Amino acid sequence: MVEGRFTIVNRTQLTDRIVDLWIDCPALAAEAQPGQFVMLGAPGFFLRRPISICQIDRTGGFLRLVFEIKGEGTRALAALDINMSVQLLGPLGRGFTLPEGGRTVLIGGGIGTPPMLSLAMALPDTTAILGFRTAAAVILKEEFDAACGEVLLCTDDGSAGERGFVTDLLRPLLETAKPDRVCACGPIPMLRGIAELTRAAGVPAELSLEERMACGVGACRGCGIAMLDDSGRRVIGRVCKDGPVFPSDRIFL
Amino acid sequence: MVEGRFTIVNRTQLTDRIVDLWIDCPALAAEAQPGQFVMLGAPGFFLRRPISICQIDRTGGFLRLVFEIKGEGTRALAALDINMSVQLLGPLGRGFTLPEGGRTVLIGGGIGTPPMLSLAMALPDTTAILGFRTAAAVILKEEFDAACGEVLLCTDDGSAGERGFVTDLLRPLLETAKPDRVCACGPIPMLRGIAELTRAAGVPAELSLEERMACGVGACRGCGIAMLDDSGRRVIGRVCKDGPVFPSDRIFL
Amino acid sequence: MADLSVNLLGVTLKNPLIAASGTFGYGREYQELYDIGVWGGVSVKGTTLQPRDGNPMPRIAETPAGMLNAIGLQNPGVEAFIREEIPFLRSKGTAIIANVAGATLEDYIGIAERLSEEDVDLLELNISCPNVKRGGATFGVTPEGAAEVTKAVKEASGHPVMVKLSPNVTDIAEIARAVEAAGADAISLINTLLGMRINIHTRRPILKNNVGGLSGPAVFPVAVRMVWQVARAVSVPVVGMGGIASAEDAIEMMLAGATAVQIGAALFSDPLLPFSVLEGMQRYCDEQGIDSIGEITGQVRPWNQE
Amino acid sequence: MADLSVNLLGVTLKNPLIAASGTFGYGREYQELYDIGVWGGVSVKGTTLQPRDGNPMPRIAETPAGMLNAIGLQNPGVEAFIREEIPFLRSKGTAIIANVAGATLEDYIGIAERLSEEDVDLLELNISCPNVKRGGATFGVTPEGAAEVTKAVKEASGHPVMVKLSPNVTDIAEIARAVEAAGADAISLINTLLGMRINIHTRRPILKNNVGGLSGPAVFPVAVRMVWQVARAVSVPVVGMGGIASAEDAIEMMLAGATAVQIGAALFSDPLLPFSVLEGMQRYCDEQGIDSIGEITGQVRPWNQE
Ligand SMILES: Cc1cc2nc3c(=O)[nH]c(=O)nc-3n(C[C@H](O)[C@H](O)[C@H](O)COP(=O)(O)OP(=O)(O)OC[C@H]3O[C@@H](n4cnc5c(N)ncnc54)[C@H](O)[C@@H]3O)c2cc1C
Ligand SMILES: Cc1cc2nc3c(=O)[nH]c(=O)nc-3n(C[C@H](O)[C@H](O)[C@H](O)COP(=O)(O)OP(=O)(O)OC[C@H]3O[C@@H](n4cnc5c(N)ncnc54)[C@H](O)[C@@H]3O)c2cc1C
Ligand SMILES: Cc1cc2nc3c(=O)[nH]c(=O)nc-3n(C[C@H](O)[C@H](O)[C@H](O)COP(=O)(O)O)c2cc1C
Ligand SMILES: Cc1cc2nc3c(=O)[nH]c(=O)nc-3n(C[C@H](O)[C@H](O)[C@H](O)COP(=O)(O)O)c2cc1C
Ligand code: FES
Ligand code: FES
Repeated sequence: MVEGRFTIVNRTQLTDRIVDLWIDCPALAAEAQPGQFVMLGAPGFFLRRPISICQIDRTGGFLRLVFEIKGEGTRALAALDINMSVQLLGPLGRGFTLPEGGRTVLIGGGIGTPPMLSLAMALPDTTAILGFRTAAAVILKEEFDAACGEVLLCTDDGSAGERGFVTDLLRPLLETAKPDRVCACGPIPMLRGIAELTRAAGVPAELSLEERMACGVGACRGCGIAMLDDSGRRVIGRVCKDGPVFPSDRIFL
Repeated sequence: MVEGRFTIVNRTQLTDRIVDLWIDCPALAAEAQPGQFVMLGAPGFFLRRPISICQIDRTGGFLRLVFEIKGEGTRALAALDINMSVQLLGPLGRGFTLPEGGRTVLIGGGIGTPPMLSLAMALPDTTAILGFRTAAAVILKEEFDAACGEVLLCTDDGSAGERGFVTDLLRPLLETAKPDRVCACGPIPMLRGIAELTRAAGVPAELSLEERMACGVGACRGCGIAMLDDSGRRVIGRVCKDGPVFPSDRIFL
Repeated sequence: MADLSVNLLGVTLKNPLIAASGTFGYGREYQELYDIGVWGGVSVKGTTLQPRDGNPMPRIAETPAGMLNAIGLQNPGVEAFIREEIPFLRSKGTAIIANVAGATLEDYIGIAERLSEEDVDLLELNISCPNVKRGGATFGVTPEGAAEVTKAVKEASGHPVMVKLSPNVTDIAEIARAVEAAGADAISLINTLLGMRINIHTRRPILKNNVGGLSGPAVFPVAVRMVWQVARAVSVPVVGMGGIASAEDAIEMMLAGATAVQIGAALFSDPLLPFSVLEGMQRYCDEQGIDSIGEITGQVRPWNQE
Repeated sequence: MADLSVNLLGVTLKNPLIAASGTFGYGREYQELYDIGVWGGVSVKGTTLQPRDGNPMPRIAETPAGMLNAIGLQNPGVEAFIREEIPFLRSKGTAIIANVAGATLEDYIGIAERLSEEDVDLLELNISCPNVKRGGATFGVTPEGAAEVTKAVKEASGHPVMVKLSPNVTDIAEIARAVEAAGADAISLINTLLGMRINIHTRRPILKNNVGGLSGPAVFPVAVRMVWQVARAVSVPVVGMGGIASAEDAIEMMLAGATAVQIGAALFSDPLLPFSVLEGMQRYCDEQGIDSIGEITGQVRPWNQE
C-alpha cells in the first residue's frame, strides 16, 4: 500500500462522461492486482473517491483509471489534465482470484467494465460479456477484443451488439459452454442476476461491489456488507478491505 | 461594480514572496480608480481576499494586482498561472481623491507600495517615498521612477536608499518643501506616524487602511473603523465602503 | 417554467430565496451590483431600538468552508431603519423581513411596537445572536426564555412574527415547540454556531470578541438536520438557512421542511448566487416534473428506523 | 529538537497525537501503510460488551470540508478486542486508549470491569455517540446523565477514565464540570455534531440512519471553542479533537487548552497526516523557541471582555 502524489501522463475522454487517465505511479503499479482499487483525491473535496484499477503497466510503472462523471467530485477529477498530479492511496482491497487454469467469463456492465480489463489481461482464457445502455456508451471494446478470446456485446436498446442485458448473454453460455468461473462488475441488479444464474448453474462467481467509503483501508467500518466469514458466520465485512471483490456465495446482495 | 471570472494574462514574481498579476477585465478596468481594491477568489478558500489595484490599463482593459504571500489564501493565489482565471468583484471602495492641481507626496511602505502606483500614474506632480525592510524587498522602483517627479527610497537596514523609515524622509519634506497633500499606504505604525507629522504640519493626508473583510461591499459590517462622519459625529464606518482610503483627520487609528 | 413563488404567512414571496440577516445589510450595497428585487425577500441586519457600534475589530475570521463573525449587531437603530431603509427596500419589490434584536425583554417589545405601523412584511425575532453579551442569546437557549420573548413580542407586534432559533442547544425541537406554543407564526433557523479561532503565532483569539458565530457551507449538514427536526416538531412554517451555497443546497433544505430559505455567508464567496440558485431551481423543477417549487417542502422521506 | 512528549494522567505519550476513535479501527489496517508506532496513542474503535453489527448502509456522506458517519458502533466486542487487538497495539509502542460505549449503565460498568485487569492505558468513555438509538447519547447531553455514567465507570474501572463529551449540548462547560465532579480523570471532546444530508433526486436521506455525526475541518472552530470553554471550566486534563487537519490546527487546539489532541476524519483525506503534523510541531517549537510542546497547552491569551 502506497500513498503519494503522482503525475497524470495521459488523459483522454472515452465518452462525454467517461474520463481515462494514465498515472505514473511505479510503486502502486508494482503491487496492483486486477480488481483492486485506489482512493483518488478530488481537488476541493474532503473524501477521496474509490476508483478501480482498469489497467496495470508494471514495466512502465503506470496505472490506468477510467471513471464516469457522476457528481461533483468526479467532475473535479475530470478537470484534471496531463502533467497535473493527483493524490493516490493504493492499491487497496482484495481483487479477483487468479486461477491457474480454466476458462473465465468476465462481465462488465456500464462503468463496471473498466475493472474487468486488467483481469482480462491477466487471464489466458476468457470470454467477455460487456453491456451498455446504448452504442454511444460503449467503452474499451477494442481493448477487450485484444485481451479476450471472445467478446460479446449487448446494449439495452440494441444500438450496438445484441439487444438486452448481460444476463441474457450469460444464460446460454452457462448452458452450452459452462465456464469455470464468472467474474463481474456492474450495477447491483446485474450482479444479483449473475449471482442467481451462476448459483443455479453451479459455477463459482466473483463480484466486485461498491459502497460509500471514507478510509478505503478497512479502518472506519463505513462500507459494511453482510457476508459469511471463513467459518460461515454472518458478519458485517468491509467492501474496501474484505472486497471489493467477493465470492458471490459469501455475500448478501 | 462588476463580478466575474477573468483571465490572468501575465504573472511574474517581484520577489520570492510577492506576486504580480495582470488580469484581463475590461469592465473593471473601465471603472477602477486609484486606491480602490478588488475581492479576489482564492481557490479552495471560503472568503475572498481584498487586494488593491496596483495599476490600471483602461485602454487594454487590464488591471494589475500585486500581492504578498501572507497565509494560505495568498499562497493558493500565488499558485495561479497565466491563462488561468480568477473570480473578481470590483472595483470596490473609495479610492484617493484626485485633486485638480498641487503637489502630492505618495508614501508606500512594504506591501503598501503597490496601491500607490496607480495614484502616481494619475497625478501630474508627485514625490514618492518608498520604504522597505531591506534591499531584496524593494519592488516597483522603476515604475515609480517613471511615474513620479522624484522617488525617495529607504530601507530599515540601509541596504538600499537611506537607512530609516519613510517618516524620516517625510519630516524634512514637510519642513522644506511642503506638499499640498500626502497619500499613504502601509503598516499601521507608519500610518500613525504620517498622520501625526502631517497634522502637525497642517498638510491634509489620505491613508489607505486594511481590515479583515467578508463582503467587501459594505453589507456585513465586518470591517469597522471608528471615524467621523460628514457631520463630525463619531460612527463605526466600513473600511471596505467608506474607505479603504480615509482622510487622516476622520479616523481613529 | 415552474412557479417558484411561495406563500409565507400570507406574504407571497416571488421565490423562496431570502437574503439572510446581517449578510446583506439593508440591500443598498448589493444594489450597486444587481437589482436586489431578484430576491423573494430580504431579512435586514439585526436592528435594535438604539443605534449600536458593535464589537471591536477583528470581527471576521475564516474557517474551513465557512467563517466566524462577531459583528455584535452594529446597526443604526430602528428609527434610521424606518426612515431610510424601508422606503428603499419597498421600492425594490422584495419582501421586507425586519430582523429585530435586543438585550432585554423591554427592548424587544419596544422595537416590535415601534414597527407595528410600519411597512414591513414580517418580524424575524433574533433571540439567538451569540455576539451580544447579556443579550438575546440568553433567551434563545432555553424553552422558557424563548417562549417568554416570543409571547411578549407577539403581543406587541402588528406583524406576523417569525422566531429565529439558535443552534447552540441540546434539543432544538423542544425550543421550537415552546415558541410555537407561545404564539410564533413561523420559525427560522439556524443562526450561527458558536466557534473560535486562535492565531498560533500571537497566541490570541483572532476575533477581539474571542468567540464568534460560525456560518457558511461547513454548518450546512447541521442546519439540514435541525430544520428537519423542527419541521417535524411544529406545524408553523419553517424558514431554513445555514450554509446554503447552491441550488441543490436550497432544494435540500426545502425537502427537509423549509417553506423558504435564507442565504447568507455564501454571498461573500459568490455575490451573484441568487441568480444561479434560481436557475438551478427551475432546472430541478423541470427535471422532476414539478409545477410549483412549494410542492417539495418537507418532502424528504426518511428511512424507517426499526 | 523540541520535546514533543506529553504526560496524560501519568501516561507518557511520545507525542500529543492520538488517532481518534472510530477512524483508525484498531490500527491494523494503517499498519500496512506505515508503522503506527508514530502515534502518541491510539483510541480504538468504540467497543461494546457484545459484538455489534452497526447500522445499515450507507453509513457515510460527504459534506463541505467534512463528512457524516452513522457507523453505529460496529465492533467485534470487548473479548475480541482483548484477545486480538491489545497485544497487537501493545507491540507497536503506542499508548492504548480503550474507547468504550454502551446502551445502558450496566453495559458501561461491565466493560469497565472487564478491562480493569487488561493492558490498556486509559479508558475513554464515549457517552456521546449519536449513532446508537437509546444509546449512550442520552447520557451525554445532560449533566446528571453524564455524571451518573462517569461515576459508575470510575468505580468499576482499574484504569484512569477520560470522559468524551458530545458537542450537541447547550452548555458544554456545565457537562464538563459535572463529569469532573463525578470523578472523571480527564475529558476529551468533541465527538461529532449531529447532521443530515438528503439526496435531492431520490428525496431520501443519504444515510440509512437518516442522521449522522459530522466531523472533519468543518467542525474545527466549534471544537476549539468548546475545548477552550471546558479547559477553563475544569482542572483535569483535556484532550481536544474535532477537525484537526494540520500541525497548525493541532497547535491551535493545544493553545485552546488541550494536553493532547486526537485526529480523526482528516486521516481519510491524508492518511500520512501524523507525519506532517509532527514535523510542523517541531518547526513551530523551533520558531517560537519552545523546548517542550507541553508548554503551549492552554496558553491562548483571550482578549479582555469589558
Ligand atoms: C471499490 C470501488 C471502485 C470503483 N471504481 C470505479 C471506477 O473504476 N470507475 C467509476 O467511474 N466509478 C467507480 N466507482 C464509483 C465511484 O467511486 C463513484 O462514482 C464516485 O465516488 C462518485 O463521486 P462523485 O463525487 O462524482 O459523486 P457524489 O455523489 O458527489 O459523491 C458524494 C460521496 O458519495 C460517494 N459515492 C457516490 N457514489 C458512489 C458509488 N457509486 N460508490 C462509492 N462511493 C460513492 C463519493 O465517493 C463521495 O464520498 C467505484 C466505487 C467503489 C466503491
Ligand atoms: C483594502 C485592502 C487592500 C489590500 N491590498 C493588498 C495588496 O494590494 N497587496 C497585498 O499583498 N495585500 C493586500 N491586502 C492585504 C491582503 O488582503 C491580505 O494579506 C490577505 O487577505 C491575506 O490572506 P491570506 O489567506 O494569505 O492570509 P490568512 O491569514 O490565511 O487569511 C485569513 C483571513 O484573514 C484575512 N486577512 C489576513 N490578513 C489580512 C489583512 N492584512 N487585511 C485584510 N484581511 C486579512 C484574509 O483575507 C482571510 O479572510 C489588502 C487588504 C485590504 C483590506
Ligand atoms: C456577518 C454576519 C452577520 C450576521 N448578523 C446577523 C444578524 O444581525 N441577525 C441575525 O438574526 N442573524 C445574523 N447572522 C446570521 C445569518 O443570518 C444566518 O443565520 C447564518 O449566517 C447562517 O446562514 P449562512 O450560513 O447562510 O450564513 C449573521 C451572519 C453573518 C455571517
Ligand atoms: C467514521 C467515524 C467513526 C467514529 N466512531 C467513533 C467511536 O466509535 N467512538 C467515539 O468515541 N468516537 C467516534 N467517532 C468520533 C471521532 O472519534 C471524533 O470524536 C470526531 O470524528 C471528531 O474528530 P475529527 O473531526 O478529527 O474526526 C467517529 C468518527 C468517525 C468519522
Ligand atoms: S471505507 Fe473505511 S472500512 Fe471501508
Ligand atoms: S467587509 Fe462587509 S462591510 Fe466591509
